[in-house]
Amino acid sequence: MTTREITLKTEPFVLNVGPLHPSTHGVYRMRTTLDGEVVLDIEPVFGYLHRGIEKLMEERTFTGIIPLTDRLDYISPMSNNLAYCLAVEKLCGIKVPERAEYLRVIMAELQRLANHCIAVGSFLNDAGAYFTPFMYTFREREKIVDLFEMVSGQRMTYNYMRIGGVSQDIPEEFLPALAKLLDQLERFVDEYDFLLKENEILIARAKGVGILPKEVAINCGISGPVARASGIRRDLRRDDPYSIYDRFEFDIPVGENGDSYDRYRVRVAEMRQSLRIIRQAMKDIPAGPVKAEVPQVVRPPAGEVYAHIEAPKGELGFYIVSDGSIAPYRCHVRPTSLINLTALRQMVRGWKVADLIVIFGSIDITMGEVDR
Amino acid sequence: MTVILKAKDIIARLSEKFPGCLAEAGTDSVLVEAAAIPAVVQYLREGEGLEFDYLNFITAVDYYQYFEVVYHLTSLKHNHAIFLKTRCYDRENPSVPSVVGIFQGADFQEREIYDLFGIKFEGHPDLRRIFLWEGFPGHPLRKDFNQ
Amino acid sequence: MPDISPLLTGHLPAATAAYWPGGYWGHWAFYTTALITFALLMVMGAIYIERRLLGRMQSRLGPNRTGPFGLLQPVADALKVLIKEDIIPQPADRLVHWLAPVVAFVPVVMIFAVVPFQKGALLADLNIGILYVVAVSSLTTVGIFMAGWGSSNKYSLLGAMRNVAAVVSYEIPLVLSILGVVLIAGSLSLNEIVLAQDIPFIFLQPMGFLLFFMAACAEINRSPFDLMEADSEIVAGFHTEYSGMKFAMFYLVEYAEAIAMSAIISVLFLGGWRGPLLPPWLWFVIKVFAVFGFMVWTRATFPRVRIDQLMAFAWKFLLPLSLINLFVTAIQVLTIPDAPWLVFIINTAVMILLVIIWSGLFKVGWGRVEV
Amino acid sequence: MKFEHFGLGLLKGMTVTFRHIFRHPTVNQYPYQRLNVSRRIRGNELVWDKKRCTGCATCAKACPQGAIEIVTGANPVENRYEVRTYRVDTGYCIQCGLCVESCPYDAIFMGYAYERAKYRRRDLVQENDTLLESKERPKSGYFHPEVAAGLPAQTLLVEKIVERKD
Repeated sequence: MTTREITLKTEPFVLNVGPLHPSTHGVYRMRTTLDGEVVLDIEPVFGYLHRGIEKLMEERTFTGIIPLTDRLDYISPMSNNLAYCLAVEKLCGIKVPERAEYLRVIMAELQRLANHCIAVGSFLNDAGAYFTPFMYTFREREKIVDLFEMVSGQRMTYNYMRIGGVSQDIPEEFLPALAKLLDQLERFVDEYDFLLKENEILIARAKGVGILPKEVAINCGISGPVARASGIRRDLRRDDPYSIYDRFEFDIPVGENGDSYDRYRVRVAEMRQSLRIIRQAMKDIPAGPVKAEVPQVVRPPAGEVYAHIEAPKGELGFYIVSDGSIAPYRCHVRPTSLINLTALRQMVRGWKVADLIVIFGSIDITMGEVDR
Repeated sequence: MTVILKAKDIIARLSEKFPGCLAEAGTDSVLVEAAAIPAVVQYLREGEGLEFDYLNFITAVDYYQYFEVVYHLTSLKHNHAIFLKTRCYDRENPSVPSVVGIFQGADFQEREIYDLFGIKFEGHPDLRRIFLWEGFPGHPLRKDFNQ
Repeated sequence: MPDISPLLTGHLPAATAAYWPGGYWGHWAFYTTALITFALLMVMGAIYIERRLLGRMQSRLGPNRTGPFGLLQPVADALKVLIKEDIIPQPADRLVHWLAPVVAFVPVVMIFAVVPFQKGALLADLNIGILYVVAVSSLTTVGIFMAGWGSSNKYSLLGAMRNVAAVVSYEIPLVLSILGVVLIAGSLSLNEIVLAQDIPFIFLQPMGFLLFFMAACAEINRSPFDLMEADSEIVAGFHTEYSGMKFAMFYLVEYAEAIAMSAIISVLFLGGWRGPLLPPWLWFVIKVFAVFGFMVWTRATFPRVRIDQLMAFAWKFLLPLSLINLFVTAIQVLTIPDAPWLVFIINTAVMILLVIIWSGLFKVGWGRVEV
Repeated sequence: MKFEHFGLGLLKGMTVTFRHIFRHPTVNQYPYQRLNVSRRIRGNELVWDKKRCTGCATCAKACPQGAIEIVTGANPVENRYEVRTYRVDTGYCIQCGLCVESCPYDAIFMGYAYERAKYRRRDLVQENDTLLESKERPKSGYFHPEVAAGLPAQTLLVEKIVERKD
């Protein structure tokens, strides 16, 4: 009996993942070319949330820009505020009071916790855990957001930092609540690890999936937890200390393989380090003013400046060109999320559709920052 | 602490290799002739003691007379950084050589600059508008852009 | 009008239709009506339990506004979908798109025909009952594939393809793990199987239970094998393009399948309607909901597997283990048919040993394809 | 992929979800249960103090959205300089609070109320007397600690959720 080879004619097809898709974290769109379930190629399409923030910045006063920065990476507005204020302070040469520096560090680290809560929660949700990790992490984020509401009066767009400090001092019930929060968060991180760290299905889905080699990560300008998961030991809090980060003790968690699981683990480890930093900052927060004497309308000298911070998603920088007027001549945001997406195409090729979602989720982007 | 290298030192180091291409644009930024950008970036990336292997960002500024494209490079190994600048004076059809071949991270950022400033990056493999749709009139971040 | 008082007291006459008022047709009419009512009520209960339990596991409340404790939530949901607009996509294959929910729904109700609710209380005491269940339950796939194809949506098609692949593979371990039970009980009739369970078969067939539960989860697309409607990947899978009543049908199918499988599991492994003190039908309902609650629990905890892992799990993990289980059971039935506790000890030990060994051996690779 | 932990990782996760059944749910059933918002909340509407306002328009300059419009003029009858119109387009307002911070005379406050949705867009443009403090629109303590002291304390989730000690 002879065997007859039967070959079916197949052809790749194009699937639009997004802009309205449950797990594209906003309005990201990928034109995905599929061969059955295998991703052959993706072509990212941006711009659905483009609001022209950089153009708007050119028309506002230096203080009036701060609410705009809230709307860049709307998951972590405190970090955006901090980066922008640092840039303007560097330009004007303003010295920030001690207490304000400590408050800024506390806020930035709380923001990192809140951001990583969302990042790991939605990553696991993308992996298919039916909303449970998502709900747990959102519950914890809610506690943090409560504190932000207490100090700044808003739950999303905090607009808390000002050029030369922070807008107002913390209310007296803030520090006790923070201490309670840190205790609860520590227990939560442990429990969360217990929930899914050793879960076989999660390991199968994420370990070894979407490996980002170190060289590619450097070449693509990847930063933040994604870069650290690939083994790049770069953290601006350590390498280019801004504010008062050189006073605190903390470790930089680094992954080994650079896969999705490592990115998830690095984020959880960073949450623990953030808790450590907040504890140290809480212990020796001094009394005093929270804002330097800065005029209502800031008028920096002509010149240009670049200040960057380690935002939860990576290196967030503001490049400001001033011509000596009350508004910047040009203000460029280094978009962490956009640059982190550069390597996505290399990471997902050859994986399945399900992996595409997991890898994309593990990068943790915000469309507000990608499109601006 | 990331050290921003002084423009003087860089120029002194690179001037014999790239004669006439470099100038000081400020204490810590080097002005490079547009045509020499890929070669300079390549050299900065691989040169002994320089090793600027990380491209922080690329952006552009419109100064009416010319467009200035700014590159910020960092060396992860030596933890030092540098600002490179290049200018193109042609307003109608400005163009700068692309560095995508050297730094893949420049991909989306060059597309963004092309979209919002209209600066063409020669040699970019996929130079299309990124945020705005094809056919959008004008380039919004130019100073003379009028809706 | 049949006399329903025996139903309430729990003393139903035997299933032989001849004794019934109205003879064969009276029996048929009563049980058909009762079954469909029962299935729908159970589905409503299942939806309520799933939403409430899932809510509590996720640190929220779940629906609690409609009626006492939100008990009327399924009714409200049903009313809502009934009055919703029915949208058919323009390029869809209209006939297939319309037929799909019906084709998917009918087999699920048919499963209930052979499920014994208490002694003798079943529509058809088929002597090949379990074979019938397996045969009928996989027919739903046809409806789902029709839905995926007829919608002319790529997401739907992906979901439908995944479903067909999953069901075809998981039929085999499903049937093989049933065979152990059949060997012990000595009959294919579900009624006989229940009557044979002086000790619930979960003790005699622990591995059979485990394998059957996992295979059943995959068969009915419950988490972690809910690939065909993986909401984070392919939006809603095969029912992306369905709305209104047709969507409600698919929703119904999903839960009716889950209830049917829970019923089969409780019949095969948990002793069906048998239990002390409480009336038999109540025992049956409790067991069904307990099994269903376990499914909800897994859904609340686990991430979803990938399609190649799903296949590998069926062929490399479930299939060999179910074969070994069948083999071990066959030997036990031959050699020690009258020593249930010895069988229990041996089988539990075998299960633990095999799961540990196979966990080490089992590999699915990383799933990347060079392109 | 291997089952490195023999399925124990799965079981561990299941214990966590099971434990959550017995915990206090995090849900707040909004219209029936209300939490106290922050004393500094930047609520929906601005509250304007007519007596204190001098019409200097510092707030209008500070507003990044340009949502505040002030018309001033001389009042020859009473022989003083007065604010004729103080108009806020709440539809443009982003509740950033910069106007409150900039006001040198403490004449403008953020609103403490938050359920102030309108059906008509024209209702969003508020001026003069509609902007004054009333029972429905109290002042918020944003940038005004003396106002904050009189408001109820914020309900915090950290204190509301009493987790059982493990």
